[in-house]
Amino acid sequence: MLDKRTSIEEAIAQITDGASIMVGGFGVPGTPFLLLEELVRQGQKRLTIIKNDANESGMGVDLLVANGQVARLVVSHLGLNPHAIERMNAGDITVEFCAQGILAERIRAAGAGLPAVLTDIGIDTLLADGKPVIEFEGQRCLVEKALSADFALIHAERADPFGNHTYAASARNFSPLMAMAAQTVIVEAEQLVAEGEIAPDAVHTPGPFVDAVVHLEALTDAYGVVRRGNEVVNRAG
Amino acid sequence: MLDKRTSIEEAIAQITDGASIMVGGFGVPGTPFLLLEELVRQGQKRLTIIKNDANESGMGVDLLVANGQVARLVVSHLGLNPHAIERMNAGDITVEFCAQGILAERIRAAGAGLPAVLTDIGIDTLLADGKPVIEFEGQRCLVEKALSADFALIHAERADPFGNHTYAASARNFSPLMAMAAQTVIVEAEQLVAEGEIAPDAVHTPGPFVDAVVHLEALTDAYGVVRRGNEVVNRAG
Amino acid sequence: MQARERIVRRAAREVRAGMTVNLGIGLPTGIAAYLEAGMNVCLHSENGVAGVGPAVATERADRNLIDAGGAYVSTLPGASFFDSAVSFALVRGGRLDLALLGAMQVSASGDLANWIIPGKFTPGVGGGMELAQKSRRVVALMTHCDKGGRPKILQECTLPLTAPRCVDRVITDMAVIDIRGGTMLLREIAEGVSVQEVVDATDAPLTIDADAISTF
Amino acid sequence: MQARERIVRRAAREVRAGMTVNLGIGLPTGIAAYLEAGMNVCLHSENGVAGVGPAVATERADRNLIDAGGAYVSTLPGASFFDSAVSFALVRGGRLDLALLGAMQVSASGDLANWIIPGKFTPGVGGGMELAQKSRRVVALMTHCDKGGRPKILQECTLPLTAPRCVDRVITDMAVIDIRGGTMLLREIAEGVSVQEVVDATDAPLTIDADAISTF
Repeated sequence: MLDKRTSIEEAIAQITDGASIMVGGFGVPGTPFLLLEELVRQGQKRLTIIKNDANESGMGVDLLVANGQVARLVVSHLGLNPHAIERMNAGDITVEFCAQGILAERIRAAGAGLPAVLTDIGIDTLLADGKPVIEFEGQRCLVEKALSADFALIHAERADPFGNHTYAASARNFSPLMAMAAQTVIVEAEQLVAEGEIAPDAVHTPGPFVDAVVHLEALTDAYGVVRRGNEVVNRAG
Repeated sequence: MLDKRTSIEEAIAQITDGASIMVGGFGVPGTPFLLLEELVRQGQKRLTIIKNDANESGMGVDLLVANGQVARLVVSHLGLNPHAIERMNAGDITVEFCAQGILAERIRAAGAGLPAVLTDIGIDTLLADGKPVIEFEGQRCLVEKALSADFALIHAERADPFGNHTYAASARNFSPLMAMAAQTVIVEAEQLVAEGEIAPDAVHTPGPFVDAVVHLEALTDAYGVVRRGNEVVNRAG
Repeated sequence: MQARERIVRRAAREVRAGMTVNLGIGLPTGIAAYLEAGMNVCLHSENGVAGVGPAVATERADRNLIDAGGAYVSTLPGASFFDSAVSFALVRGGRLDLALLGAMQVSASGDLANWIIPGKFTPGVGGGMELAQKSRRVVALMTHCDKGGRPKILQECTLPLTAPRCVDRVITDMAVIDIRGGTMLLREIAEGVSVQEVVDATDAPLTIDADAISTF
Repeated sequence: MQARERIVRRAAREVRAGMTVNLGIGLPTGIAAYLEAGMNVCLHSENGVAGVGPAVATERADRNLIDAGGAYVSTLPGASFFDSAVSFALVRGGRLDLALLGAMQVSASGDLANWIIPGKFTPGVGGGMELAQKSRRVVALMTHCDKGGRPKILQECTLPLTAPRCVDRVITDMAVIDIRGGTMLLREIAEGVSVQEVVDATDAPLTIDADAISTF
């Protein structure tokens, strides 16, 4: 199969100003911190970031926010990140909130080539503002539009050069959906293994969805850090 | 976790006349032949069967058709089963054809609690007859209704008593979708393993979706038979 | 006993063997500690875990395994991991038997407000709407009154709703109240609390059958 | 050379290294045998396999591993299995670079008919519509004329369509024809066939640049 291994610099250099980027992860697990740090280093601007949350203040997506690279966030919540809430309230970034499972379905719909899905989740709430409502078989439904992106940044536990990969535990979350929904899918992998080492039955995201595989030589503290009040504990590696 | 082990008789006895039943499998792999044979034995009538195909003549779903138990089939094709086509043409059964991937999405939508999805697949073809068309963001779309069922009959390679299970190779096909979309989900398993033996990362369908686990003591020839012209070869076991 | 502990202890009794249950972020998370040991319960976490086990100290934690509240957790035998679409399919598809959710306000008809205080608390709803709208049974947990002593059970919620008509039962530090067809039924009162005190602290009509009220 | 072999040999040259490709049921399945050995191609089968390898004799087959046509197959290193929703997400989401599909009729504007002959052949469409509508490139394979010698490339299809305006190229036993913006462009003719014979056997206008036509 095609060898998609790429350097982290080249992978991220494909991203242009104004791009929309899906970022895997729910809190720390699954967040591709090193891809995000390279994006901070390269400095692309006016980005739209689609992620469940904006990480905690001072890490992951928040580094992009702090660096003024983010124009817009699409998230289910910012509960872990008072800094992002501050920036939102100051009008520095715009934030679109989605119900978490509907965010997942909108991303999945894009990956599945469906223009939209119908749902009654959030109908008649603030989150339905501006969304089309139709009647379907006697039930009022929101029409939730597919959410695609130019790029997806994904963290894998293991990947092969073709892009087949697996996720560890709760690090899976939005990643398999995003890996189907973006134009260009960049996967960072803790372990790079030969083709065939991931049993076909064990693959979480199949190689054909992936465009670039970046092997991480080592993890940084971010992958194992969870802040609890003033306590910072390193669980990386 | 809850122990959902059940005898095959009890599991199938839950099915009543007139029930709608999803049946996993694409051709032979994934078809729960023993659950179907028990259903033939018990003889429930006026069934709606939802499956990718109706198996080959003389096996699986076709035994139900031959036994006069099927009122309606929802399938993507009957290409393997001239007997079912004959019965359809004779008016003995009604058949609803769906594009294969849209059949998958309709089933998945039911499992995901979505009333419908929008798609342009099959628009302006015979398969769109009678389906609502709406305009969404300048694109004409079919509204494809979620397809649920009273029961799903699923074949697993391995299952634990809680219902976590895995599929083998191309036997996966529609099963994970159906196992989410039916009111009552009955899984027959080649191997019954203790809880925890299937690693949480390796589970294909999580236990909470499953209602009954039937351990198969042995497979029958059907599981390994593929007819090629006059050649019949046993690959079971 | 502290108000929170009283609520959580009582709420733990809502969980029955065989159920698949989601414990919402905040107050409900504490329920896990009060469940009967070895009870056959499958705890669901919306970040993609079924079979959540006890919390784990940071130094022994698996960095990839947290619950939706961000706490390091373990798994029980029979656990599974899945993606966010499957996780909410489980909720919206009706496979979640019970959600125990923190509340800010609950109305007489079972409306739930628990996600936003416009202008003050605007973190986004996370998975709260799906849990409130689609769990087979929703039990809301909160202190009966706010810090200023004002009732949080109201004829109509004043905060934006998470979901209308979704709450089946409210458990507070003062009472257990069922909601059926738009009516609030006082079922239990906390030890040391009188029916009249509950009535006074509630800004919605309560149906009261004094003989049927037990104490918790 | 038989017509079928001629078509399949030529069609194999459509497959390029690095592509993800679906070989439709019937005629196109035969292409696999003509692909360059060791070529980096990922063959997709809509029953949930990427990385399909050579067909396997029944006696050595894995009973759980077939392709969408029902043939026992093997997998190559780097293969993956997935469910039918993911399989068609791959197709509809634009990850399938090329589909080689059998055809009954193709129209001048690229309409494809390959699934039903009303009253005669009504097996259902399977995955054909998605493959035709959403693959990045669709190459239709068929004999140039039917058994009665009647053209199958038509101004308009007479059979019900699988998908309108989806075919990029038609490969027959007589010719290779590209379809661009509603125009049919004759690109190649089979060895021993004249341009005039192709024109006579085609019931749609062909744009012909005689100097640019090669032989296959």
